[in-house]
Amino acid sequence: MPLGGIIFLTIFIAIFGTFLIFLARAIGGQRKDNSAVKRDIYECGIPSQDKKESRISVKFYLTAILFILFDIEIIFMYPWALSFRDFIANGAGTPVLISMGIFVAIFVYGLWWEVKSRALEWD
Amino acid sequence: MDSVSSEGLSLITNVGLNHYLVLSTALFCLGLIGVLLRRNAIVMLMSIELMLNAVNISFIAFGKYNNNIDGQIMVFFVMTIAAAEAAVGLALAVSIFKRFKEVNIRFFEHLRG
Amino acid sequence: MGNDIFEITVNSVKLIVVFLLMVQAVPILVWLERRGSAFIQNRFGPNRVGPLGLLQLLADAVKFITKEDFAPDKAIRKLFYAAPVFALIPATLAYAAIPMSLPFIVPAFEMFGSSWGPYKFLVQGYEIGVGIVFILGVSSLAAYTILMAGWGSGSKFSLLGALRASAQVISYELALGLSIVGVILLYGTFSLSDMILAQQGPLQFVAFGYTVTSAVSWIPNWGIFYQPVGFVLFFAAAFAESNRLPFDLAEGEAELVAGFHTEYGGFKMLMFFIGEYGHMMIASGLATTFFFGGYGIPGITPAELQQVILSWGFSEAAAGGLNSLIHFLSYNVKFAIFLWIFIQVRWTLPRFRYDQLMDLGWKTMLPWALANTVVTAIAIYVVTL
Amino acid sequence: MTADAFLFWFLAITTIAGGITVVSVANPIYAALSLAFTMVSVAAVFVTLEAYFVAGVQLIVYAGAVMVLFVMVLMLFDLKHELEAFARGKVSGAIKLLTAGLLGGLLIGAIAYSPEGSKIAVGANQVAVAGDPTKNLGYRLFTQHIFAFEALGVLLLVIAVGAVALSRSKGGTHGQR
Repeated sequence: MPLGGIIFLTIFIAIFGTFLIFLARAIGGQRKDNSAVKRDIYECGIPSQDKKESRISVKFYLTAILFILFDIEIIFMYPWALSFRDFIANGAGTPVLISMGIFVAIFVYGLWWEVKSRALEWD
Repeated sequence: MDSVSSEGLSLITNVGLNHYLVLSTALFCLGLIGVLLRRNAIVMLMSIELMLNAVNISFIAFGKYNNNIDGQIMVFFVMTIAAAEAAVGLALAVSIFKRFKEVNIRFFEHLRG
Repeated sequence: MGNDIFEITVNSVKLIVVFLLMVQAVPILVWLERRGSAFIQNRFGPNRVGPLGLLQLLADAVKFITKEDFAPDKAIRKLFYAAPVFALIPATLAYAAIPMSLPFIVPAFEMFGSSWGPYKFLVQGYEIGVGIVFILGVSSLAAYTILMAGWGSGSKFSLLGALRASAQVISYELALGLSIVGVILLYGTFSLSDMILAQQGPLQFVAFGYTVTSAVSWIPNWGIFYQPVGFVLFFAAAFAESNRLPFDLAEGEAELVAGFHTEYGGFKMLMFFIGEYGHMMIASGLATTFFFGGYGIPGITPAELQQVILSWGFSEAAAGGLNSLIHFLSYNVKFAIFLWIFIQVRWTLPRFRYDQLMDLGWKTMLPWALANTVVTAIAIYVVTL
Repeated sequence: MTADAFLFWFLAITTIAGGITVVSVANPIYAALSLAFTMVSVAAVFVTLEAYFVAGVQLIVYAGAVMVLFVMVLMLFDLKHELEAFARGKVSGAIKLLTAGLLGGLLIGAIAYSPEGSKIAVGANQVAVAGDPTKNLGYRLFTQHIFAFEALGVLLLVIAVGAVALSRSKGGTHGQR
């Protein structure tokens, strides 16, 4: 596993990227009229009213939580998928298939419950 | 004199089980300090994740140096529990934040029951 | 990275070449996209600058470099500048892990007075034993660059765009991961080069004890014939991973203007493009490797091709080189076909609404990917009984 | 200075530096991003320990999912730079630091003086499937640890239901509003 190569590539890209940004910054130059309006955030021209309480819907974090849980269930499938053929070759195919069937049944029930309880409804 | 330097040098060149255990202890203590010192509930959860990662390193180090793969399987399970704990912990923190508009430890005393 | 100086230098230079290959491919893809979309919409597209508008890429690059580097006041400078640089890293790390051709064998030779032994260089960034898991892990880091850009720009709208884009990338990573389980079941390995070796030769499989070989010899033993549903799911999820239309909710909405990269201009914007096209290239490379035999040529295995080239009178080393060159071209042909499909779909399909997009991800693609895995497992179980 | 020793020391330094930034930086978003960086360097440490599949899983599960949840939650809360990020009280802070340091010292002392030779019974019961260590992991997962595997499936289902129920409560644990 060429870890040296991966670290070398990451460091190279980090340096390459920052170099490019500073190069563009140097070549780009600086316009004179650096007015406040220009430095304001782009809101289609309307002066941005930063409301006190920015009510961003909290639905996003629920998706992230469900993503973690279902992602772990998928990660458990990788070693199973890898060694499934060896299990069959050793004759132990059926119990492994049944145990994975139970695991997938739980996965499906969890997904079905999420859909039924409208947890993933988007406004 | 040279025995110390050669022993010291060999300590640096060939990396053994103890090196990984010391690294894991250092990370564990960092996580512990984080839990003790920080006031924000979410940063405490992060420090707990850091401690769990330290435990994972020592699991795998023992697994490798005794060539027993149960260490990796245990890390598998520790990761699942840690992710589940982070999910529930953050769900709790969000519901508390909705109520108290603040995620500091001081507000946890207001919970009744 | 190799055990002596020569090998280390060649490998590091190869890594840089792979990175530059990806960075250079982006202007070509932009040009292809602009001319392709023009061709679809019955207009010419860029043809003023240079022949067929090819120098347009140079003009764009110069324009991007000479733009004023600008950050809004409310932006958090550190994250604002870190996001574009971080956009390149996951894309390149994953792209460098995809095998592009046969390993290239250099015979022993004399240089600087000492003899350097025979080397075997891989025509890819690096060979990873757990190929797929590494690529999935690295490309799941792409959500950070979106969140950093959204939060770094300081404005509510770019934050909302970043949250929507990362929620979309996350949801479709599930379907991507599940469709890959079917592929692992099929080949029984994580490493991509083993998969390509498994896909060589004519279409044949072992069923109920005896091997079934296809009558037509040039139909290759590719993954698409075993996993058609897996391919459709993988490719659709790959569209969503790289925020390509019809899944580009991040910057498509009217009120979101350009989503998480609203405040970016000039060269930083180009780096986000390189990241996005990088993910597109990874998806095409993986689709070729999983389902279309990677660098394999239908009807002829690399060993037979080697004999054919030797019969043309080349020396051993040159024949090996030519052989891996031909396979490199065959990989690039399939790679280009997939990239063209990405572009073609962008200019033909309308954009999804956000809730349709999330429903599709969670309620249709995930169950389908699960069903595909279950069916593949039962099929393998029954067939190899 | 062999290559993998250099790699170990490089990764040890990046991991510890990441850990220190997580604990010491005041703004929680920078803490979350540096923890994500620490997770990636811990995944690299796993690679030096030849646990390739677990390193990949660490990248996917920890760095790719858990930390994204942390960053998303922090961004949803619009948490600005906190003034009192650290617990007040110099004396209690010093005591806490002292106890953590003491624990660390004890552990490192125990590690240093434990006899290197005492190898725990080398994995005798290793029915190793040929070659690929990950196949071996899958093999043991389904022969030795089958119960834990099913129990975790149920646990994940319970957590999914719990998280949705928690997020639906009208704020506060008693939902009085």
